[in-house]
Amino acid sequence: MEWFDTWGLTLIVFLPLAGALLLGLLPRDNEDALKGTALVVTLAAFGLSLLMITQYDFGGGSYNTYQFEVNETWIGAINSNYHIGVDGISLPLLVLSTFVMVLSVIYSWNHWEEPYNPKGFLILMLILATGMNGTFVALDLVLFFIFFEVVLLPMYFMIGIWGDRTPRKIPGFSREIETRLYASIKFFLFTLFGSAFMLLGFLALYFRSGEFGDRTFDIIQLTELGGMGAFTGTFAFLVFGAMFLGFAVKVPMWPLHTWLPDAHTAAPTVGSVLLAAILLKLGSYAFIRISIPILPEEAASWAPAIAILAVIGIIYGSLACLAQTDMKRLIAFSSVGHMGFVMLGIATMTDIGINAAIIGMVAHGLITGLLFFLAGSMSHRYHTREMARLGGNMKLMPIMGGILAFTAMASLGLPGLAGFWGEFMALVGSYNPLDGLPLGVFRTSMVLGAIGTVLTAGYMLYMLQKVNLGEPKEEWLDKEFHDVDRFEMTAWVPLIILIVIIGFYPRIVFESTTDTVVSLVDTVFGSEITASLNSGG
Amino acid sequence: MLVNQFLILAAALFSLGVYGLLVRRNIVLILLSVELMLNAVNINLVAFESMIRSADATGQIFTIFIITVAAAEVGIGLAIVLMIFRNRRSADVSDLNLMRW
Amino acid sequence: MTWEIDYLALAPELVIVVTLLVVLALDLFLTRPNKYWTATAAVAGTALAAIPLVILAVEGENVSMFEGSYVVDEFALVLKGLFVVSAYLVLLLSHHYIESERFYQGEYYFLLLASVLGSLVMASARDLIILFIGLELTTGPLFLLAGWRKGDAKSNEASVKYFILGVLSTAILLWGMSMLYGLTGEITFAGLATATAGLADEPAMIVAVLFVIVGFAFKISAAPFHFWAPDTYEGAPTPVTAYLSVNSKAAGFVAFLLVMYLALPELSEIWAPALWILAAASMTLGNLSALRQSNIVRLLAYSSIAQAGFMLVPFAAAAVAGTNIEEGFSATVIYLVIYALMNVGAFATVIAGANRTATGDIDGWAGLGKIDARLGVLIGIFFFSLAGIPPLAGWFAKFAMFRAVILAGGTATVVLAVIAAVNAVIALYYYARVIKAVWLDDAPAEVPARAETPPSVSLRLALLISAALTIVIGFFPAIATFVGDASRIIAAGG
Amino acid sequence: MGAFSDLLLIAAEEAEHAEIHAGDGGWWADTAGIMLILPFVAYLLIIFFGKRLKYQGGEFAVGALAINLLWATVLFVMNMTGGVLDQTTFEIARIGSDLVFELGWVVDGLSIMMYFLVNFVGLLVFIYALGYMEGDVRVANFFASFSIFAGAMLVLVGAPNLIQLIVGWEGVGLASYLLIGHYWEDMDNVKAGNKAFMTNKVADVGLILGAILLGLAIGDFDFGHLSEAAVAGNVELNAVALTGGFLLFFGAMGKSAQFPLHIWLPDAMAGPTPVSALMHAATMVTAGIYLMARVFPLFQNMAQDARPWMIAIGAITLFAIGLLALVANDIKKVLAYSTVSQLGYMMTAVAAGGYTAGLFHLFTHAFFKALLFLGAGSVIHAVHSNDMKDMGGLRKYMPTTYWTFIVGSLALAGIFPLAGFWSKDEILATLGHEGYTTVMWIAIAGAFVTAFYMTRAVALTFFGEYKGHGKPHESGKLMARPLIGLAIPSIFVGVLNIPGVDWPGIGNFTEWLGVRVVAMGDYHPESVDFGLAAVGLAAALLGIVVGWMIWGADRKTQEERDSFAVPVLYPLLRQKYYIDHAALGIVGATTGPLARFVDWTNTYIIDGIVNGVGALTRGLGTFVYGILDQRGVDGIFNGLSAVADSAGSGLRKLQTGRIQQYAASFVAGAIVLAVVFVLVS
Repeated sequence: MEWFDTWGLTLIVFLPLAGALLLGLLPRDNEDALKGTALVVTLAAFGLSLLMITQYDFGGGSYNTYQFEVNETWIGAINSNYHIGVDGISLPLLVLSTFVMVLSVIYSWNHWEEPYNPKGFLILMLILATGMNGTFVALDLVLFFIFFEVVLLPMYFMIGIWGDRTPRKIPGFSREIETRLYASIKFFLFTLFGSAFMLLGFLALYFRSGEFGDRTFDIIQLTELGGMGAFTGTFAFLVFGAMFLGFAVKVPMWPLHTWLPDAHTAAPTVGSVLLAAILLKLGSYAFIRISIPILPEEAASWAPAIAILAVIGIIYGSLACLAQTDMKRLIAFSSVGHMGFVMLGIATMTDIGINAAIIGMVAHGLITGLLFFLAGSMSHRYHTREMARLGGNMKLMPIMGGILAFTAMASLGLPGLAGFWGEFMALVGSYNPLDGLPLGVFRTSMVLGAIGTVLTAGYMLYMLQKVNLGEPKEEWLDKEFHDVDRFEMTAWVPLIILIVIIGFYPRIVFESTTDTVVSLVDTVFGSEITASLNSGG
Repeated sequence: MLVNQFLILAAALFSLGVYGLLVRRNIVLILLSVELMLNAVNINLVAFESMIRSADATGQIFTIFIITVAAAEVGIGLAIVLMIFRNRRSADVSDLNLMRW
Repeated sequence: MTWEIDYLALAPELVIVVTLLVVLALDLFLTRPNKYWTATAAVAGTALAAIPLVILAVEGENVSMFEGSYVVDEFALVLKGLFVVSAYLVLLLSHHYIESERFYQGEYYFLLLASVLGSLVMASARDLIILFIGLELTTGPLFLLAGWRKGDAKSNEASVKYFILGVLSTAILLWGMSMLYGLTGEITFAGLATATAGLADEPAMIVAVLFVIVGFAFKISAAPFHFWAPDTYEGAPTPVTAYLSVNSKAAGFVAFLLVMYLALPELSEIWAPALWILAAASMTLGNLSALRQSNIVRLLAYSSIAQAGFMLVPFAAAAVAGTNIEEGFSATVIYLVIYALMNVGAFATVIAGANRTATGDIDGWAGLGKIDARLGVLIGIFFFSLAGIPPLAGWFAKFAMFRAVILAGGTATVVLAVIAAVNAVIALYYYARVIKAVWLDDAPAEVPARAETPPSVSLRLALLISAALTIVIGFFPAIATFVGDASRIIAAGG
Repeated sequence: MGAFSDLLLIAAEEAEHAEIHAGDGGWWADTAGIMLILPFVAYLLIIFFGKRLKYQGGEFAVGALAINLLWATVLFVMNMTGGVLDQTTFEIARIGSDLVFELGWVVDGLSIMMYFLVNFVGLLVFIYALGYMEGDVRVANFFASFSIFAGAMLVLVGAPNLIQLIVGWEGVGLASYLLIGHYWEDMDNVKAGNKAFMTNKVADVGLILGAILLGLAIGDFDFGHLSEAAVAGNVELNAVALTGGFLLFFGAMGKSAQFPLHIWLPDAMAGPTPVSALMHAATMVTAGIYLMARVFPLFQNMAQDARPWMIAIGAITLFAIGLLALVANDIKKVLAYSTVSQLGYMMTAVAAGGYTAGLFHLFTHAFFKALLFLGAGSVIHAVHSNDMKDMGGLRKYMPTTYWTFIVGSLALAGIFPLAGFWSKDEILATLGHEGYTTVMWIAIAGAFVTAFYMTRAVALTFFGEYKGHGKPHESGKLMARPLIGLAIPSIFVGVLNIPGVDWPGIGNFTEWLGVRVVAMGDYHPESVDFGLAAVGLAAALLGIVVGWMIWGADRKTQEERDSFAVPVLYPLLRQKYYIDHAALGIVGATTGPLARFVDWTNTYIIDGIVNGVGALTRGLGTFVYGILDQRGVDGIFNGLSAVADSAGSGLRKLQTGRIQQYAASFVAGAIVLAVVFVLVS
């Protein structure tokens, strides 16, 4: 497998892009060829990522050591390299990304939003795939920045072109504008705003690193420097703040979340699936991969603030859900809550918390992805997402209703399903945060988070009650509803199975993450940091 | 050597040119104002040269170039004037304002 | 003294000279239907001019002629390369446009090539006279070209405005130069660099420098000396506009930087703040004004004003901070190169788009992407690249800019960086407006007129080249950085 | 095998001084986990193949429990004879070195008892359900959910650690939600399901937080380690024991419907009757009691201070909620309130240190309460109504149901020598011995109330004359047999734990339950306190007599029924002490507006700011372009010329074309710059 060690990762990242180019050459009307190519490409990427699991040495080793590493000069002038690699933290997310991508292609086989243009849509999906996979493996800040941004354009077009066309009255705008137009540009500007500051932060790190040798964007080297306490004081504060803006927008953390409900509601089904399943993870992943290891002290001193924002997000998101009348918008807001748990886990700065965050990301990716699939398919059939008009779905489409119920249960963190571990362990972590962090804040967060789970259950049941149960409204009685079709099944069943498996055997995720995270925490939060925290309070 | 007087003269000429360029409506007159300004510069250079007396009379050389270029400029200007006059039978710049927002 | 002239070093200029003579000659003899040969000749000539450039670059030895007033070094070569390439692209655009508009072709190409020649001269100019000649040679022909659509009142107006303000600026510039000469007795950059030492507090010197700056500010259409730009851009034939916003702007920039950096380093405390102000004003004014444009050319005009601001940022910041000035210099040049490429592309799409939809109104382009996907994609590429969205070349321009600014450090520069960051976001908004019209808005019910005339081969070629460059540089910015290195070298050498 | 070995070690040394004689149960114990899995297998079989079969897949459910019962019985017998103590676990997650999650099954006295109970009662109820649900809607779904329940319940009782307990805990909650809402076309049922789920979810916060506290204190979530640490007086555990204890108890209050979290249980009767019988009477609702028993050492050795509160709650529950049964007209509601009240007994007992007493009552109660529910079900099946107003005189039509129902009622009322008598008596004895005399008397009064409302139920249902429609008929074998199957133990199981009686070879219930990794150190009476027993029995008999005096006469109208009512108490009872109103009122009054407020802030504050910035920028654009860039130049010059006019000077000429305005601003710019710079320098 010599070739695989060197080329495997690059292939996983760039196969989709190559596929996109290929699709560009194919004729627009030869649909089967288009779909086929897309499927083959994504399957190939997924297969390679599975192969990578088999080849990956779970012996772990200490943090900041990566496997399948590639390090080639890219922009010599600024000493920025094409440096990629995976470790226990990024591996599950990479697999998740390739996996969901395959399912999305399968799903979109017979689900095309208007205006009908499979070619364009598939191309965008594949570009998106490259961006997402790349972000998870990039080990160079500039490279990371590029991949991080590459996802913007496809998503912008997905939302803008295939998005929801219902006009909406938006406060601050004189006339009504179509949701898709508002949402797409909002998404774009929000993210760009964040990443502008993120970039400034990266550059600052780059120049500061010059004081300890060559200036570098290399995450590994910067992590080492960070471990040696190279970045401290106001500088570190500003840099962390700048990067925080960039990442927090993507997560999204309260109060930078408002692009999310609009984007999700407006986006076409596959768009919102990918958005929820993977794009949101880019931000939280970046916290784990960049903010914490490179600026550990700063991270620790920001931790309480992050925890508080996270908890606000949990409560706020759940409450907002209860006020929604639009099914998709409700699910979108639920993401705010769930990502709140992820960020709470990260904020604890402990191995438990960070593991919780990672499995939380994976679970949220699977569950909310599935929820958006369902929401899409239902609005495909009902042509409305207004829960007031829905109801009795169980009668009209029993299987769909059953799956919806299952997913809702998973989403509210039912133990035995994937969603549970992220939430539970986030709470566990916040009971004993990193030594020296204010216990009061974190334990309060724990309690509030636990209360948040109740609210979560509340709106999920509310949704089921509105959508699934009761007698169907008159307007549907005379209509023909075809239950879940085979493409939907093929796309969903793997998700369901995985949700159950992870629920009962989370080890398949932790096996990969634990050692890495533990050594991450051990290495970056050495005794001196906790000591300084304790002294500084 | 009384350079300053020359400089003052030049400055005066230059200002005159500017004023003319600003208030004249007829393009031809505007061109003349431009000539004034350029020649003011020439006076400057010559005056300086007379003060500096550089090895290869740089000032004069520069002046000559400016004169040449100025001629070319005027040529261009007149060409434009003709074009405009053809189109609208007037060389008045004040009604050249189609493209206001 | 002896004048040994290195003809190889002058080969690019000579090739252009020959070409424009050939064009002139052909124009005399050819009958109307065969006039297109002039175009072919011009294009071919420009392409030829690239060959000596490559050779010189490979040889890589600096040639300095006329007592160092005319220098052909790596930096000059890089910029000449840029000028030739962009000129080549503009010629490709013109070919289609001029033919379809039935203009005088011979004269057109003659004047355009003359302007190119001027810009080539400027790249090598190392004393005020040659610089002045080059400058006039660059702009003079454009006064006429701007009014090339003779019948069109707008075009007339464009050329008049450009002309009057142009000569005004020339006069001011010259006044400043004459003062410089008067105060130092030097006209070579090297000489000035030494002679101006310690004259920073001389009021006359301040005025002189400022007048020079104002003169150049006109050429690069930096606020508040930009008023001519939108009107002229809108009125002039689109290829000419492209040339204005790329070559002449770039040429102006080069001259500007050279003078400031090589001739007046000692006076940086005078011009650095001025540049700072120009940069900030141009970015803000340009972007905010661009938000309101309904005509795409006018939008690009304001965008190019804003971009000029962005380009000034690194150099100004470094100069104000007084540190890492060569980094700032190289960043500006990198930005310049990338900007030139993507902006030509943008104008190419404008021509193609107008050709498709028979309108220059952004709203008129609604749904263009669905009518002509290829063109839509290209529009997306160039406009998002202008907005600086990865992985398109634009991102690296912005990246280099921020990099240089942060490197410079200091309060004033941080302020400038923040202004730049905010403006970058604003800019996205109006660039995205075009994309929105093209892709997101629905096509009007009736099929736009002239939708059937396909863009000519030359136009396609221009689009292809600029698009390819935009994307490739986006993925491999290393290509652009060697320009920076080159400028860093001259910075070191100068 | 996880923590099995050291557990045995502890068991061994405990055995020294606590006479725990335990074997490891051999093959049967090692394979006991099959009980936890089979129901889920059944679930899958049902959803995939159920529809094709006669009973819509009920066969699978019954089959699974039948096989389970084999294991349960074998283990039960082994435990009787020798005692079985074994634990099998496997790791499902390990975070670094400090946190391990395991699943598995524990086999000890407590869990074996529960295995047996769940599988035995479960099997009978499933069989009953085959008949009861025949021809009903979504039978397959019903049995599927029912299997989930059985599986989750076994996961719960088999849990070797808090994590797995939580898994099972929420699992049964889910099943309960699904089954209460089985007839989801009717929104009331859906709401009942939501109410149940949400009430439990609230309580689960306590459970989860408690689990975290205790688990982190001792380093893992294993019950064995917890008990061990509690006995050994582990310091860290001691620090959090009280808080943790309270939190766990809060969790238990939800599942076991302790006041004031009992509100969900009566509504839960919306589900099909077999569900009420198995889940909301016999097994699921006892999970809270089970949990308290599981962590009994914690309360016994560390968190004693929590006990008074727990007892208080239990006492309120057993008496006050019992009273509600007096006024309910829905037969299932009567039984539901009765269940709540009995759960109060159990909780009180366990809290008071009566580990055995509480669990023994749990054991007996499971049989007769399931019996009563099934009886009620068979009645409802016959008269197609839950309301006792529509019943009466049924003893003639359905003798089996009648007799078994009588047995159940007597057992519940605690009439010698039926099961209820012994278990209730032991509770009273424990309360007395532990010094909670007041509570003991409340419990005795509760016995009176119990007898009272059961008499009422029996009278209204089986005596007098039939008031319903159609001609009721005895249920079929499938339903009748289970009734008998439950009636028999309802009569006899009491003797398993007569204080001081050791049955040859098998000892008694107390010993069986004593088989734990550590000695429970609880109180259980060594001999029968005949005086107390007499008092308890007297109270029950009195209840019956009074009840019969009031209800023996066949009251047809509501007025007649209400005529005996105590003016103040009666309305209060009818309104269920207004607790439901209060709860719903509070939730409705807080959550709804809060949610709307949050949504409002989202749209108008946060997004308002965002859009505001956008609008501001656009406005700025308009200003800069429209005013500064385009008109400004004019403006200046118009101004100037105005001045000029007034001055009558030549400047008037400035009023010229646009070009010159540009030029002027150009010059002006240059001059201004120059002046400024000169001045500055």
